[in-house]
Amino acid sequence: MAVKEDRYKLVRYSPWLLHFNTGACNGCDIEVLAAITPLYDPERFGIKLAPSVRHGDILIVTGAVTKKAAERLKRLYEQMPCPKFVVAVGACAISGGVFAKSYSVVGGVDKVIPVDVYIPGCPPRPEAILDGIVKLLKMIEEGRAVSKCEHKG
Amino acid sequence: MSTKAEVLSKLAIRTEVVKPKRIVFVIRPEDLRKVFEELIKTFGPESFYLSTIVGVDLPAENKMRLDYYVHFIPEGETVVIRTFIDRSNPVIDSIIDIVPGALAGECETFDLLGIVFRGNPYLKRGFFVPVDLVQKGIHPLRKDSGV
Amino acid sequence: MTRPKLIELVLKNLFSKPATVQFPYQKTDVEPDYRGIQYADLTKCTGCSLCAIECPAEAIKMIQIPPGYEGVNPLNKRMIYPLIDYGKCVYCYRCVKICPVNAFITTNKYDIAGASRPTSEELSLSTLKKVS
Amino acid sequence: MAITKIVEVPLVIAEIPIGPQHPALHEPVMLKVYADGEEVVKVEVNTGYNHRGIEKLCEKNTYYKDLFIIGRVCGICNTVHTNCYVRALEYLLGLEPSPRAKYLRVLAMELERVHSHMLVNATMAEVIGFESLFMQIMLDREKVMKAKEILTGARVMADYMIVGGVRRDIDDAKKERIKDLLLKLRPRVEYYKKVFEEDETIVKRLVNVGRLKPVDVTLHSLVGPIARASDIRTDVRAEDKYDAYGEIPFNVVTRKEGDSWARMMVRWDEVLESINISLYILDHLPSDGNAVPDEKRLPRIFPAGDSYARAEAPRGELTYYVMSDGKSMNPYRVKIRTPSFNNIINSAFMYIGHSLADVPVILTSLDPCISCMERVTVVDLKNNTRYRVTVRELASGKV
Repeated sequence: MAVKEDRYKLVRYSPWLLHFNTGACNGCDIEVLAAITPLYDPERFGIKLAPSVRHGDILIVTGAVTKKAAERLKRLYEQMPCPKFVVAVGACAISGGVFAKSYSVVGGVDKVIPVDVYIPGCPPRPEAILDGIVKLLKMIEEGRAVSKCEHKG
Repeated sequence: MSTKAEVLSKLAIRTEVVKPKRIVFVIRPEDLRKVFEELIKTFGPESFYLSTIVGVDLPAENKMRLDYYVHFIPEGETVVIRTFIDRSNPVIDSIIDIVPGALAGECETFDLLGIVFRGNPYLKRGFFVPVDLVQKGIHPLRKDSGV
Repeated sequence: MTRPKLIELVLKNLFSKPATVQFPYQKTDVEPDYRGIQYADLTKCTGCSLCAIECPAEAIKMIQIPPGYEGVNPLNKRMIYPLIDYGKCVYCYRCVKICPVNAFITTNKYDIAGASRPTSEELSLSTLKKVS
Repeated sequence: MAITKIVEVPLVIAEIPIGPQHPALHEPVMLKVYADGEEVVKVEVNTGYNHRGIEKLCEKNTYYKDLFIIGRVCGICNTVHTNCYVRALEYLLGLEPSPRAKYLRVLAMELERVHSHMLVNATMAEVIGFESLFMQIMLDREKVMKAKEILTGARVMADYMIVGGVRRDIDDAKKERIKDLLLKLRPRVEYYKKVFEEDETIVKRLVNVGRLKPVDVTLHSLVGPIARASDIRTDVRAEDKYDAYGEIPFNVVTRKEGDSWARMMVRWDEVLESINISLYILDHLPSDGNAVPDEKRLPRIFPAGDSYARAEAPRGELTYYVMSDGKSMNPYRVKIRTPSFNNIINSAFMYIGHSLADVPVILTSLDPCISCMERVTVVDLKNNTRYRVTVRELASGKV
């Protein structure tokens, strides 16, 4: 139990974000990018873009999940260290949005990997993205968000 | 110095118009390479570029239509070279060795509509269509593809 | 860049205010007509389903108004209303523009992130009076 | 396939995939780079991670649903996409929007060009490791995003165009605020332009990297700022004079150098040009005519025929082909050819002969918008040595 607490502490202090585009229109991507710029400055919360999958704590997924990107997304999620959390940004990542009926789109992110926080919008404002991440951090602190890999033991 | 209309109408069967005011020269499919060779010879490679290749499936007439949109830079004018091919055997000569810019358009048209460009070594299936559709041999933009 | 100019720049930046907005403690100003979440005013809605047909993302579903509410538009014979799934909605406001009775209420609210996909159910039903 | 050739030629060929999860690229593209030591000998562009089947989706939905789907082809250049599609529909109908609507459309598109060009310049600064410049440009870019929010009601996805006009009008107070923001932005852009001209970090990394000759540009169908940086004077705004571009004075920016640096400089000059166009529009906005048509009364069925619209997107020439059969509420065929589709797929020859560190620089200087490309293909350069030499000579300008 004590080990588990410590692990969460690490996330609580400085969560590193990993951004993955599964077939978005770039609208969400540039807003995620805008959210890490000085005007909003998420480093106040210790949030930083991670250079590689192995360093990420929170996976930010943008875009409708295409069939080709779905395999990549799954592999990426498995490569992330525990504890890990997933944030779905934008209508496409949540449910497929306007592309839900297309032949090459699987649908939302939650059809492939478990999602902790949904941020609606097309695209959501940078404030909304920050708001979502801050909400996730609060959920982790209060123990409401449980990293899915913990259950395996 | 001959004009575009003169050069192209020599090989054209008839002319049409795509809105707004883009002249279409309908040619026979076997003349396609000749047209582009003629264009390069007359105007030089720096005066035009191949803008778009549009393929349309016409199951009612059992045909496929290919439009090559060529943009002439000095005049700022787009001219369409249109040709019809048989739907049951959609094969046409590739122009990739004359105009390398046709690469993207030809590969895409092959993937989406299944038109084979004879002489293009880069044609491949399954790089944009998901694997399950490729295995079924479906070309998604054909009207009877059912996707 | 020459050195005197650099010194000028350094001094200017030393005494200027930081550009950062202290979000979420300090709210940023959002335009009043920013396209935020929208919901149907059930006192006006006639249940014609045009918004559900026209929605490009198919985010609108027509569902029954639950019993125990009063003030529904009398033209709404079938007692249905548009339920917007904000997780699917792309905020294009096609439904707002196409509505024949202009029944949609628009807001500039955007911070609706959460652990589940929010819908417009609560907001829409709040336009009606609850009888219990 | 590459390995059999290595035996013949004594080269150590290492395969280095860049992406789809590369920190410098915020988009999924895979460049398979084959290198001999540090030198690139072959590049394959693998995409398809972003294919969403939009053209098929357009055939299955009505003309008006398509309008919003098409806005989501690309988030960065969405107003240009919708404008091009809407104009293709207007050509079919023979409809002309009011002068005020035309000016407002141009204003939205020019604001978008400003933010798109600033974004790619910022990304370039990040790619070459100039993090502080990236942060500075992104901070000033927020000004134009605010202007866009005031005009269209959303920061990115404007959904601003409709057949016959625009979807919301502006009043004098909004006009003043947009003008104020643009006037604040202009000196900053001039400053950044100077930084890109003078700063040694940038000049050393960009000059003479990825040089393109005019003849390669036209043969490989490269469009937009890439063509203009190689002294090819092509700009759809000046050629087709669509919407209000025929009445607004502006210059077509061209440069002679043709390298990555020239491409970035063309973009900075275009930003200044776009700010001038926007300010001109705000001063000369016509007041006659209703800019906002009633969406409930627009025609549902379009007359049979086909139309072909072109527009100058931030990345180059964008074309839409729309075919209607005159009977159904859905289009018969919609063909989208985005500028990145040509610029990325056809440009694999540019990397040959450069070092590995230059690959992201060249790719960024092409302004990759992968979602725009959205359809896919593979580009394969022959890896036979004889061909490699000719391609290298091509890239270094010897042929």
